[in-house]
Amino acid sequence: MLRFAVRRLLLALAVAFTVSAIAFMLLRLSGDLATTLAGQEARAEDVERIRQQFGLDRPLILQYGDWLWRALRGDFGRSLFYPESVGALIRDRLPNTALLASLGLVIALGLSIPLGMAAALWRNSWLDRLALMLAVLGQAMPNFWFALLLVFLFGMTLGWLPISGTESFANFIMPAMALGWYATPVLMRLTRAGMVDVLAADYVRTAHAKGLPLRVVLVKHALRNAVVPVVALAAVQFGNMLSGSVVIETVFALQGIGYLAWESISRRDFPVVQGILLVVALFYVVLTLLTDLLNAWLDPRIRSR
Amino acid sequence: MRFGTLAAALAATLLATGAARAGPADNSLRWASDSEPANILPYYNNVREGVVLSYLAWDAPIYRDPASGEYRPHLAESFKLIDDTTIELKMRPGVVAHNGETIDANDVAQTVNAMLDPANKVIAFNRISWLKGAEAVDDRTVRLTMAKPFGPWQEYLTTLAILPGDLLKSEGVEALARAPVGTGPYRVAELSPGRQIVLERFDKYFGGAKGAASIDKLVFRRIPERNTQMAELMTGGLDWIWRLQPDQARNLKGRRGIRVVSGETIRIFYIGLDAAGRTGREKNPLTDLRVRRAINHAIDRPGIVRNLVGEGAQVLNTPCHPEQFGCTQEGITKYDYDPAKAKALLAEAGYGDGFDITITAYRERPWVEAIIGNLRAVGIRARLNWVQADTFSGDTRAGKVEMGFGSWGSTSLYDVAAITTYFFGKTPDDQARDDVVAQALHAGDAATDPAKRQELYAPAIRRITEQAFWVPLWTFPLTYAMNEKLDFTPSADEVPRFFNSRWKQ
Amino acid sequence: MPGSTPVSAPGEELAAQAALPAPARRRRRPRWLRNIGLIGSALVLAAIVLAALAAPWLAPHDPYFQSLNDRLLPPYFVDAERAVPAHPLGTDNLGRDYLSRLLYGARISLLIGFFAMVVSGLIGTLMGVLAGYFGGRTDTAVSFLVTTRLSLPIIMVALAVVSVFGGSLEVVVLVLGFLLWDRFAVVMRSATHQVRGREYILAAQAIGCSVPRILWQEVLPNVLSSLVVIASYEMAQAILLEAALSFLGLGVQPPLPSWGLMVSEAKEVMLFEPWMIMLPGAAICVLVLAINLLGDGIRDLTVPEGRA
Amino acid sequence: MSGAHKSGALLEVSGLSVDIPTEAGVLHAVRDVSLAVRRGETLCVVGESGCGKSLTSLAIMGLLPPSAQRRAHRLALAGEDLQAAPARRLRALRGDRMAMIFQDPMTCLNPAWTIGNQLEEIFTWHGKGNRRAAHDRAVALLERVGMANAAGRLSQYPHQLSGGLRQRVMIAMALMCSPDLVLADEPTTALDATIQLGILQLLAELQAELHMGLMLVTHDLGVVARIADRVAVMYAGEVVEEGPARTVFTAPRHPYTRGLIDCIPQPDRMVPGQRLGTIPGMVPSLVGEVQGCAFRTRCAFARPECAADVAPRHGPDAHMWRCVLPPGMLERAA
Repeated sequence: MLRFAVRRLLLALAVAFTVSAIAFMLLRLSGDLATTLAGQEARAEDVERIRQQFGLDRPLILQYGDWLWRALRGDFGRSLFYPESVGALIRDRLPNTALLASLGLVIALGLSIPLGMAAALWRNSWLDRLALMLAVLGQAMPNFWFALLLVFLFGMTLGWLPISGTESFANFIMPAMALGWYATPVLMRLTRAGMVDVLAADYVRTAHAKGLPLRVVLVKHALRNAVVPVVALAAVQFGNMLSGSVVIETVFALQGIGYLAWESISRRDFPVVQGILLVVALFYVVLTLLTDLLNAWLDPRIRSR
Repeated sequence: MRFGTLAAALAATLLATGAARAGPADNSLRWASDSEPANILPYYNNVREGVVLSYLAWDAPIYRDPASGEYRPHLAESFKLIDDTTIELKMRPGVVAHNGETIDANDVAQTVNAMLDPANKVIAFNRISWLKGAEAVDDRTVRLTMAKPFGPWQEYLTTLAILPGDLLKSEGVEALARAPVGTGPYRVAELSPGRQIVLERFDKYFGGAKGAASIDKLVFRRIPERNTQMAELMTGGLDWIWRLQPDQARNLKGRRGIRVVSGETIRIFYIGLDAAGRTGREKNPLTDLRVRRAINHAIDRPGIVRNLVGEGAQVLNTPCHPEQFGCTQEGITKYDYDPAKAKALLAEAGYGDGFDITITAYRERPWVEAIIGNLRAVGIRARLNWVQADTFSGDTRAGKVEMGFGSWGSTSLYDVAAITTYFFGKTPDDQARDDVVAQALHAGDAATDPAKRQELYAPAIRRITEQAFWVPLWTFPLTYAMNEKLDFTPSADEVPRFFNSRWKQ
Repeated sequence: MPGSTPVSAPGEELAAQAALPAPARRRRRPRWLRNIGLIGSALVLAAIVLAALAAPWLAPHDPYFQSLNDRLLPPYFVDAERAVPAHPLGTDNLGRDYLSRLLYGARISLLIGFFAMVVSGLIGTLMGVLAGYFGGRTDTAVSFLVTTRLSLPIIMVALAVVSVFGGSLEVVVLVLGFLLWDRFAVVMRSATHQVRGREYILAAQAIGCSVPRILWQEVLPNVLSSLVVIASYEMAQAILLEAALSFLGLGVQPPLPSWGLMVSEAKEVMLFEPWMIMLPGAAICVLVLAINLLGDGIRDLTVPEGRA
Repeated sequence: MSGAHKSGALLEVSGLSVDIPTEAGVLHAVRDVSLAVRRGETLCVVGESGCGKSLTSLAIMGLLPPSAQRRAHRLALAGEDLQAAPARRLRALRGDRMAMIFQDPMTCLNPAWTIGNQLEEIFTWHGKGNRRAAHDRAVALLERVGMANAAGRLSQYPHQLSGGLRQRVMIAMALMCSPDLVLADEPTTALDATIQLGILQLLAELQAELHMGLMLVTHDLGVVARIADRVAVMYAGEVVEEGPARTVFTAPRHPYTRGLIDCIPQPDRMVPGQRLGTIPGMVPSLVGEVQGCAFRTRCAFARPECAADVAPRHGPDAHMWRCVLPPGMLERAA
């Protein structure tokens, strides 16, 4: 088990550095950092001076090497725009996004598992159709649209929740709903598909024959076997929420890592981008590890291999 | 009946939220914008919000009155040129910074020299790069040395924000950026990028040309999504937003408690043309004067201004804003919207069947689409190449852009030197590369006598329009929406002056 | 649980019963014809495809023709008084006919959604099945690729790609295809992993079936239901992501309309002119719903009767 | 259908029908089946695949698929009407008073839970005792069904056990609550021939030992001959003959039963594991209305009156058959 975990962590590092190299190249390919730093209305000669000051005129490989060398020693550098170290910036914003994504995942699972189960139980009933409609609505509706509808309803019409900001827990409710809503459809449909298969399984009939209460049959015997792919996907969704909450953070003006990443990418603040990517990569690997452990717990057949 | 009750309850909630958070009650102002300065120090950001904050928390030696356009002494009591490249400032006595430090001639010299030091990696270089150095003669007198004779020195002096020199020396730039100290009418009370920046009125403010502020507290929030901003404004969570699109302004106008104001700015929109043939395209239509004129005639500027750009905008005919110093409107060539004439000119130039061309742009996509529609109508098949702002600048400088749809705010400087020379002075951004124009502009920049400068600039402006090197499009109005109780006057330099705003009783 | 219906397998006997040779069985329409969801969704999908193909004949106007004086006209169902007969669904912010743009937009959205889904499905399924089946090094290699892909923000990749290759339909499809395969891979991996240890796979291996054959015949049918779910989801994702990319300049080139782009364009006025976002939004919803139902229907067909 | 032996029967089934709507029409999978099992008695239900015998047992347990419709004149366990019982009561009865052993032990155990967990939950959920007691009972039963290291087995997962062991677990699971009635649906079909006998012997022993009612669904006539007290022969959803095992074997009154027995050389000394022989012809479709004797298309003795519905006939010894043939017609021609 320990070897497994260590291997995973090594994988994480491999991913992190591959990603950092790719990211460095991509960022440089997609625009000119010196021009961005100098600003839209800077003179060409000022841009060149900034290029020299920041060492951006040196060969790319040297620039990357510099960064890598320092990163290997634990120094991820300073933002080119913020007067902060990359670490401080991430520490400042990650908790907000983590809270947002966790809440979003809780909402998504809280919606998708019961709905998916119900849809599987009463297959082809109005409930199943309704769930499908909701799912389709959820996946076909751009998330900023849904987010703004929430703003309109809870923020403006009802006035129950603050519209934007990061000040209180209440600020996180609407963004989490929007994020969760977005992740719900695929999880729900996967739960339904899994439940449909599992409900037809012999061991579920056995459970019925044992006279167990319905909820025990459904949860303990059916759901547990149906959620294995759901868990795997939920982990990915969680990861996506963490790095992909840009739109939600934009709409709700939430101070999170998603917006920071987007902002840093669009102005090529590469030390920050690299730092975030590293965190995200580590996060994915840990998440995959946890998923595998959870799935091994859920399905002992995986364990014995 | 039940719906009535419900609606009443909703309205009550709405009002309650509004009342609880609105500004007049505690004499505070909550404003938001879609971007924010990552680094609040004036020399370390190049976003408009950074300029706004620099006016609130810092001061420059002189101040340009937005109403009259006059340069008034501010941190300096007087300012004058003692030779072609030397400015002498006499500093106002008794000015204290937010930390209590006295600000005098030494701070000016320290600021200038520190910002010129490459080790400090200044970003907003144009604030400082026209200077070569500074030297304090005594506590109240400082001499600034310019890199070369520079006509618009007074204009540039208004952006030379003075930082507390001792603090700068002891703490360094980065620490100062995290705990900013200035001399301005407001001091930074909370700095939390991505969340909010809270400014509080500085009670020991010296006044100067800016005068004393009325509002106690300014809360700035970065809200990237315009719809969210409007929602906050409508529910009283915000008191002031800007950069509204015409359709948004039109719809907000009728709302109770909200005032919508449009203000002219010196920002302009233009299409740069590859008149010098730098793209290296064979049989380049843009090198033909008739084609350039045809393009000028083809674009329905009045129609787009009326329908898309919005109130306060006007059609532009010069490669500079009419309000800018040296931007003559006399003797220039104007091109009215005349598709038939455009077609005739194209036919004359041998493009009766039109031609294909790329138009590079990075902002205001609907406007570009409208222009593309206009061009199609006369047979010019323009393909949009949508890029990031930095790519736009980079590609233009590298001579890779055929038609470039751009915008220019002249860094709020009311001088042709901040725009026309930039685009036509044989700089990398110069797509026309016309010797006559470039020589006239550089001569105008170097002259220090205003009348002489006017005289030198005029032929250049006329020639640019006559040769149709550019397609000047329109000026850019800024539209603001605010709590109707706020007394706020927009200024054309895109810098809202909250220190002059107050709450109406 | 109301009704407390015991849900259980009918068992083999039932299948046997149903499969009895039936000389007396009345002739009925084939099974697929009686699945309403399947027929309905196929019809809707066909209608959308047809509308896309026939757009030049169906559209009342040139979708590119602008008329700034007629901009933002409301559709009939929003404001019958201001609406004009020439533009039954109103006009956009440049005065272009909304109905015509919707019809032409169907082309782009269908192309992008379908091909991006196919590309990502092929990549993801292959990777997932390989990883789940072989485990070990293959699994590690695939999880390396998945994690790398997931860690790279889509926007960053898109920005770089557009800078290098410029934007076009093919580029959009490929970018989306190469970006959206992760869910396929992850789900296929765990599904294959689960299936792999089952007796029939071991049996198939034991009797010497070739590996690809085992995978094709035994694994794929078992994960088909998951696959269909993901595929329909990814198709919607691709259509919506195209909108985001369009705004970055990576999408289809204007004035070519796509539904995703129309949704994004309508954002600026969505608080005031909600119909502008609702029309393309509803179009996407209908398309995705049809794809989902079709997926369900096809899945039901492939599973023995009485089971699915 | 003489009511004599049915009084005091543990399981009473009378007039049971199961209809399944299919796309081709309603499938009459089980038609007018009447059975009874007394305490301490073994009833074997025999018939070809698809004759409705498994569905009959599922119908008794109330485990039919939702689409299937069950009707019966009477369906009672120890006098309690199962048709009238609410779902909650049925769940209380299932696993506790009546238990079922399924055909395929490979798929009938939940792969996600340990053997112990699955054994114990039935005990605890039916309120038979705490987990400790459940554990002890599970160990005792696993030992009783012949598993070595029973206590150790409890923490194992199904996939770690062989098929034979899993079926022993299934048997133990069925017995956890000491049910009155055990329904075993072809419990050995999925197993190796070599261990089938052991499992069946075990079942028979346990039945005798615990004095339960056992309804064993099988197509293995060897089994029937060995352990059955009574036999019910099913054909095309119908019980065509039912009676004490010896009577049915020695004096069958239905040509189908005769055919089955004829496929075996020596009914009295039948080899266990022997499969039913084949009878030429095909089973008719049960979709739509079924009229007359379903076997007549394959019956060597078919007569015109077979096309009409055949009423059950009763002989002494609680022997029932559905055939119009007079006695003696089916005597072996040997």
